[in-house]
Amino acid sequence: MRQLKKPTYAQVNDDIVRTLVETGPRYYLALGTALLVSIVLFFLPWYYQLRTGVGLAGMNQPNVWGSYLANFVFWIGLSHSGTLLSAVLHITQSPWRKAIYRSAEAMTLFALIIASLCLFVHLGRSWFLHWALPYPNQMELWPNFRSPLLFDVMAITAYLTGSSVFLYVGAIPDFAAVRDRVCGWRKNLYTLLSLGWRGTDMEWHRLGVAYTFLAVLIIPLAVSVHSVVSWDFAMSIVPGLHHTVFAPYFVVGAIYSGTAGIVTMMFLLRKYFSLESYITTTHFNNLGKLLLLLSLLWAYINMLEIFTGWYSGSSAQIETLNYKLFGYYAPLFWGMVLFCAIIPLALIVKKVRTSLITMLIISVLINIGMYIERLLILTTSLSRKYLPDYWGIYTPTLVEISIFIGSVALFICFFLVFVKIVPSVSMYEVKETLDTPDRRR
Amino acid sequence: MSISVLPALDASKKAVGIFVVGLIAFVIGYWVNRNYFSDATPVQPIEFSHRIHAGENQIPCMYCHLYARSSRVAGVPSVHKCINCHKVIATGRAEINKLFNYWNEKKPIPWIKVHDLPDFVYFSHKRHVRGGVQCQTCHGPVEEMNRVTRLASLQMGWCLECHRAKKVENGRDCWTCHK
Amino acid sequence: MAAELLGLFSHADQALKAAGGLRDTGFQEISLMSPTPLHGVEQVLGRKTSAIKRFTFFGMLTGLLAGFLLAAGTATLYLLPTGGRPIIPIPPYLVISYEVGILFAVLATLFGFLVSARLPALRERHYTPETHIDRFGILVTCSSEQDAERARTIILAAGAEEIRQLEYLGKKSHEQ
Amino acid sequence: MSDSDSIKEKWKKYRNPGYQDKFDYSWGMVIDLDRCTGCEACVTACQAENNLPIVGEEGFRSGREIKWIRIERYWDGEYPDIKLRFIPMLCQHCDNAPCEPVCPVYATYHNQDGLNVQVYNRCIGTRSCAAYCPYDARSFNWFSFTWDKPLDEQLNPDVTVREKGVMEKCTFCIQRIRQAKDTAKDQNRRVRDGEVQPACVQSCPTQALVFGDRNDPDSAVSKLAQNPRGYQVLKELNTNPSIIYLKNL
Amino acid sequence: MLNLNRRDFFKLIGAGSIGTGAGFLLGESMKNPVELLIPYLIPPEDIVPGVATWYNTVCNQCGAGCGVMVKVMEGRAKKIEGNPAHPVNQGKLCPLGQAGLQVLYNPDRLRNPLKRTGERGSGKFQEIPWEEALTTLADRVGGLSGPGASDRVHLLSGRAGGHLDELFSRFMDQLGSRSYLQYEFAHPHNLYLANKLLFDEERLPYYDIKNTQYLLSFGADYLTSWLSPVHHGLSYGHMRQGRPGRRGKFVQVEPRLSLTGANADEWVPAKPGTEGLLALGIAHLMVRNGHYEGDDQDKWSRALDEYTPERVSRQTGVDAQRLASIAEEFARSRPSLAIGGGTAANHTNGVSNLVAFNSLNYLAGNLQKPGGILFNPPSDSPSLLSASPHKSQAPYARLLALMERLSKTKDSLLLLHHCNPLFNLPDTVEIKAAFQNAGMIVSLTNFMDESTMMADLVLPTHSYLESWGDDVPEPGVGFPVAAISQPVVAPLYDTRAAGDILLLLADKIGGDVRNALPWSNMEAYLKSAWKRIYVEKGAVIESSTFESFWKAVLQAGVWGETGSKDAPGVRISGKHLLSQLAYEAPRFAGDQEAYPYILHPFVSQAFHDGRGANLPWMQELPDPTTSVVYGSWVELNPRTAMHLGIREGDLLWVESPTGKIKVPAYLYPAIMPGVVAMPIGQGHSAYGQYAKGRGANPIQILAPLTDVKSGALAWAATRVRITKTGERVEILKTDGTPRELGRNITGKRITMIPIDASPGELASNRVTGPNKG
Repeated sequence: MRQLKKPTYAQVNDDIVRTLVETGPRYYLALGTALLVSIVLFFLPWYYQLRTGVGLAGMNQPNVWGSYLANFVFWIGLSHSGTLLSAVLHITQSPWRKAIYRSAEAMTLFALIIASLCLFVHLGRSWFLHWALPYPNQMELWPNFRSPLLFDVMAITAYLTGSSVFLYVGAIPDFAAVRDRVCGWRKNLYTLLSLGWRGTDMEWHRLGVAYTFLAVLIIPLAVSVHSVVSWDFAMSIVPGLHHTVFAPYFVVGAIYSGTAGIVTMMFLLRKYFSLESYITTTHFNNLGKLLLLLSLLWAYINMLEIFTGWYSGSSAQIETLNYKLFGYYAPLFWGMVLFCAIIPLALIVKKVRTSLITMLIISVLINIGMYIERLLILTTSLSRKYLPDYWGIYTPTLVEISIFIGSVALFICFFLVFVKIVPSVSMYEVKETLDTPDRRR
Repeated sequence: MSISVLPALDASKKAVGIFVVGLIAFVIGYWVNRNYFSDATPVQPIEFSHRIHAGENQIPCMYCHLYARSSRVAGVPSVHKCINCHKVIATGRAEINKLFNYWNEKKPIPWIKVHDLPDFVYFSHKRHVRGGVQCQTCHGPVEEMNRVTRLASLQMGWCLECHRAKKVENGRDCWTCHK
Repeated sequence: MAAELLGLFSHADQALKAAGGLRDTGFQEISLMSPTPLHGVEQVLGRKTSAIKRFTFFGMLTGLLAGFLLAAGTATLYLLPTGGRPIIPIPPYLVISYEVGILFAVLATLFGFLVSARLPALRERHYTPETHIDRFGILVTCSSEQDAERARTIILAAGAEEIRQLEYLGKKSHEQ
Repeated sequence: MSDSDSIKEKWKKYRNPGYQDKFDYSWGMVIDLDRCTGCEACVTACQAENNLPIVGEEGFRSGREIKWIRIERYWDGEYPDIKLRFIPMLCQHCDNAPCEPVCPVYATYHNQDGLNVQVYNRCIGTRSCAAYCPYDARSFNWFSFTWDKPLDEQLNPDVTVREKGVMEKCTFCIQRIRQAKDTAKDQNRRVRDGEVQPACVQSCPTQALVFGDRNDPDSAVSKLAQNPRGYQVLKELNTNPSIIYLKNL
Repeated sequence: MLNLNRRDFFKLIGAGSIGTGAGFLLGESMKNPVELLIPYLIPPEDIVPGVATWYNTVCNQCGAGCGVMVKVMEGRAKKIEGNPAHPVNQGKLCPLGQAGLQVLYNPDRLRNPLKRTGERGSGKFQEIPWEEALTTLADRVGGLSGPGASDRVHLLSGRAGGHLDELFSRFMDQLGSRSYLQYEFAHPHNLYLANKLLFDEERLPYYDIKNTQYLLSFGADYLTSWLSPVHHGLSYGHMRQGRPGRRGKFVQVEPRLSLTGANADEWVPAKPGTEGLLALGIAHLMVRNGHYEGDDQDKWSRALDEYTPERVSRQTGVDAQRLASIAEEFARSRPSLAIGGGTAANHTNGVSNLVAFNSLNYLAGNLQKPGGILFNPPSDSPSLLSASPHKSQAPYARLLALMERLSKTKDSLLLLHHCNPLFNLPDTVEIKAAFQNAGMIVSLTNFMDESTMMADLVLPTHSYLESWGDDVPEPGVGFPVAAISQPVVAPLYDTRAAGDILLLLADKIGGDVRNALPWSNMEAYLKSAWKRIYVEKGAVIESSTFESFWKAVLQAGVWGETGSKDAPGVRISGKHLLSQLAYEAPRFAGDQEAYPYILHPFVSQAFHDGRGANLPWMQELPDPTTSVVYGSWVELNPRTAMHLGIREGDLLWVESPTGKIKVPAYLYPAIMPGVVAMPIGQGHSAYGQYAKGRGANPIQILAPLTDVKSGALAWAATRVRITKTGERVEILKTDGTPRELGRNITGKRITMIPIDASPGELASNRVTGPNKG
């Protein structure tokens, strides 16, 4: 990789505004296909399911939760690392986050939106979902705040607002920079978005303080969101789900799958928006180290969960363990262990961490493994509960697979629109890493 | 040059204006439908006037609606009961002829329901009549109505309010009113 | 008559030197516009700390209280006992109040930031696009003609590439 | 909960677990496994009484049968000394039911009759109650089922026909309980023991199922509950079910 | 704001109109659909809308004759419950009884008379009015009546109890034909004959399971299909837990564990057909150990000495030690009861087996004792007695004779009433020939079943909930009982009750037939019959006039002479026993090598003998022992299956000497290795959408062997061969893993404190009821 000449300030502005304004035919092609795929594979099957009933999915009596809930947990997982990564690294002042944190935060926001969409698809009668929101109504009925699902509702609204505020506040200076370079409807849009930001020292100082406070608030919020999502399962007395280790297990899983998601996105962003000079191999190197750390942590907690199950010795726990390790879903389980625990060990080698293609492959495999993990948590536990005569097998149907693929396409749609509306790399942060114009260090 | 948010707002002022007009129109349209096209007073196949029967002639409610004290449904009088009186009283009127047409063709009169609760609601006239609730509380002053109209909303909140006011035992338990 | 001077520099430390000079000679309304947040500008211009942390703190407090009240209050409006547990169980409602607490804190921080940074700017204020690309600008208001002359000399001494004389826009144009 | 109580009293009342300490009636059932022959008369009686849909061959293939009470069979031993044990499994109306706190919209809660009540038109179909129930006593309407033409004449008007997306379970034939309380109220007396019987209890040929009010000590259910053969299924989960099984000797 | 240009103005107008329109539509969409309130024309006096009325009638789904009450709201039957006043079922009911409403409201019910248009068996029919149907039938029947009519006019009915049976026989007598037969697959011919041979009482005694202490049942599946399942259910419940401190023991001897066997304390798998030998072995041990003190002790020991335990255990496969313990316990615990039925009574040696079982009862002294066998005292009103249909029930041999006469004589006429011989009889060549070239076949039925497909004229009948009739329960309840079935709802379609059809026919034929059957409809006929009973039993009945008596019986749904319960019992002597005592080995169709397995068909709980297959609730009722729904299966011992390389769901050819069917395999853990079991009931080729083309019918491949003595079909005497077809199909089951895996679900492992334990200890283990847990 030849070392690129460090861009000057002016070049930074030009590059990023160019990614914003010029939209080549390839972009429209990508956006068109993504939109088409998401409509055909997500909204049409969903509408069909709304008319005929959730029975289209493969769920049956004992395992009443299927891949829709796995989608929900997977997308919530993907949404975590964006904010966590940018918030944690902002507090630790690490320089290499500056180029990637904006798109990571955007990934958080859109993954959250897709997650709540998947929740709507999961519900049996989603047209009454508004009953789960605390609004005064003539029936004098309120949602049941004792339920972990209501923790979900509150946590996700808090996290949605939190991460969108965090993204917006960080992007105000960039909106101002773009405001001066564009015209027409974009000018009005960016003037409104930048709230008349002038870049005076007083504004910078206030921004710095506010941004740090938000970062400090977002981190516990993100951890609480995913432990609340794990409490949907851990609060039950189903033998496979009723473990106290579920909250940290889900949070680690979330960060792990989110970081892998970031690596994938970095690669695509770098390749198709020619941001080679901003997203450099050091980013991939550091992310690789982070992935290695998380994969070891995840493997440890997984082993921990199995160990506590085995140690309890109760017939229900042992049966769920056997079923998970050697039962109907065993190949999926061992595939997951291979993808999420064994392959990432290759990240120890620096050459692997810095070669982009292998990082992409490893991150995609990790995300596949994590999706399987979410699916297994549901199926291996729900299909074998306390009464052996009522055990059953769950296999996803075509409708569920198409809805998952549709949700990925929808995510790509959101992201493509984001890249054209909000500058995907934060200009003022990148400028900080460069030396001031023609000052020779 | 100088910078402020206002010029950008001006551009969108026109769009916001149009939206507000649309909103106001929406509210007006809804209000017009509710008040002038409401289904609270449907036109019945025979212009039966409660005011004449229950108001002036003081016929008690239970005379026609027999089962109000003994069953869930209050029951609507059979055609035979109408014929009993109208064989003799006021036989010439147009409406009474319509009644006799139905009777001669042996077809029941297809009355249109004014107070109709959804199917999942368990409402027992017996419990309310024996509980001392007057017919007028829910059906309104029927003895003054030429054409029966629905005054009460018959919504859940309205029922709950009365149950709380009257301190009905288990009044707020879901299965008291749901099936 | 009052006037505003805008000095553009190509380097951050030149702008800082100019700002220090102006500050020492008694100018009050100085603001330094830069494409990136500059460290050390507070000591030079002596800003007081922001009020944002009070917003966040009170936001968190009200949020915690509102969350608990929301959960406990609605449970008592329509008494539906579930699972043999009390109508107002503490553990679930703590989680709700925690979530609502953070939600209110985030919103309060945003509101605090907008208030303390005087955004959204409704009044016209001087601005040049270059300070968002690679130039550093010093904007100073001078009440009289000789003040303007004195400021001009200090800015030029610090090595400004360009100076513009702008007409005066509003009374308290660039307060803290 | 008259609003005359002071705030302090209210707070104390709201904070006591098992909020309704005194149930009007605490309906419970005793199932004598020594009498139960597994003939499934209760299953058909329940299906006839509560408008359970005909799920069709496809429904069974995808494991979506809707049964409020089912007979579970457990083999014991190998040929030739083998034994087949039957156990009727239905909603146990647990006193601390795991399915009630998890419903986000109060579609299921514990009413003053000690019953775990499922309100069909409040349910939004998250199905978490079915996931949480250790007895798998809940069935979900995956589709809106239809009845071929004259078969719908048989539908019981006292029980709603559920649409798709709604969870349903055994309600101890609450429409019969309401009917009995209605007549009892007319004669202003309490419901006598044995006056209200769910469809399964009324139809069980060997009288293995006994239903009654556990609050009144001399009801058949309370007496049978003292039987030393009595046990509760999955008692170690502390759901405190109101159905007591008598062991098959 | 006011600087509007033309475009903005139009935009405003557009927004305004769209807004009002949307508001209007929202209001419109929130309106409830218009519903009509239809009053009665003339209010019927007994119907209060919203309040249910209960009518008593008799269940006709099987032969037991339980009394039911039907909840009717606004003229629609809503629920069937047992009639608490009826002594047979005392308010209880079996699943088939509960599903009675689906017979009434079945979508596939025939609605008006049909005439065949295509050639016979094609199933093409054309609707004709009642008038035309009755006149054609009346002319045909009229022409055939007179001398020698018994070869030309035949009436084959399913079980028709009470005075309907009397009406049938009167009608046929008028036509001069004696060929009136009833055929029911599960009718216990052998049991009647055994009782006649031993106690010269050709009726079923009352098996008092309720008060017995030790019940030894040879193959009698008395909780699902044998005689009166609901009554036996009640007795079984009482035997187990009805008497504080005493719990009856129950041992079941059968090659395949049935639902009844599953509830036994001991399951004794004996080789099929050798149950009689087992009973004689037990008798031998009882007599040898001196448990029989009767005076002819030596005669008995001589008669029984050849049945030594070694020989018996070798031939039956039951080890001698177990044989001894059963004999010991059967003799010692008083009162004990031995019953036989199911496959044990339907081998070629069925009657001799039953004789052996009754010899056990005799030796243990159970005759005419509570807890043993009680013969009901005969009712002194002859018309009640005449109502028992057994005398017209035809064993298989007489049926074959009818089939031959049917196909031999030219333009013969077969009247079918609720009977489906093509399904319930093995399809041997005689039956097919009979149905092919019979002159005319007329079917009085509710549904288009296999035999009705071959009919030339189909007359749709009322279901049993819409028609009049009465019924005397066959095994009775210790005293004579009769119940009246009355219509509970107005008839749904333009159908007629079977009795009415015959009376209308009689009227149309005219002449002496008309004045022999002068009644206008079944109700009038029934009233006249019951008037005779009222006159005979005048002394006992309180109600003054016949009308009030009739109304009282309709109200109660049942009437019985309770007084005669303690009348002197019938004198039963065992004198014939010794002469009849003999064991002959069972014969099986098909030799051992070519057909290695013995087919063990069993009458299933939900379909009885196939009549319940068109009821959706019954198709959806999981089979009690295998939990299979919507299909049939063949049960194999897991070890033999593994040995043959068969897994669950493999489609197999089950081939007997006379035919073969394709059925999926089911590994049943509780069946003898040499035996293969199949449920009866599925495998219809035409019986409505729920039953058509589902599963296979084992009766088809049964060899037409008959019992040596009684001539009844020996449906347990067929050997079969199993071959794999290579295809696989998924058996629909509702069970996951039917093993408890140590989770104490059925309470096996709770520590049971004996009743007389010290109160303190008892308290700790007692499970307190109220919610304090």
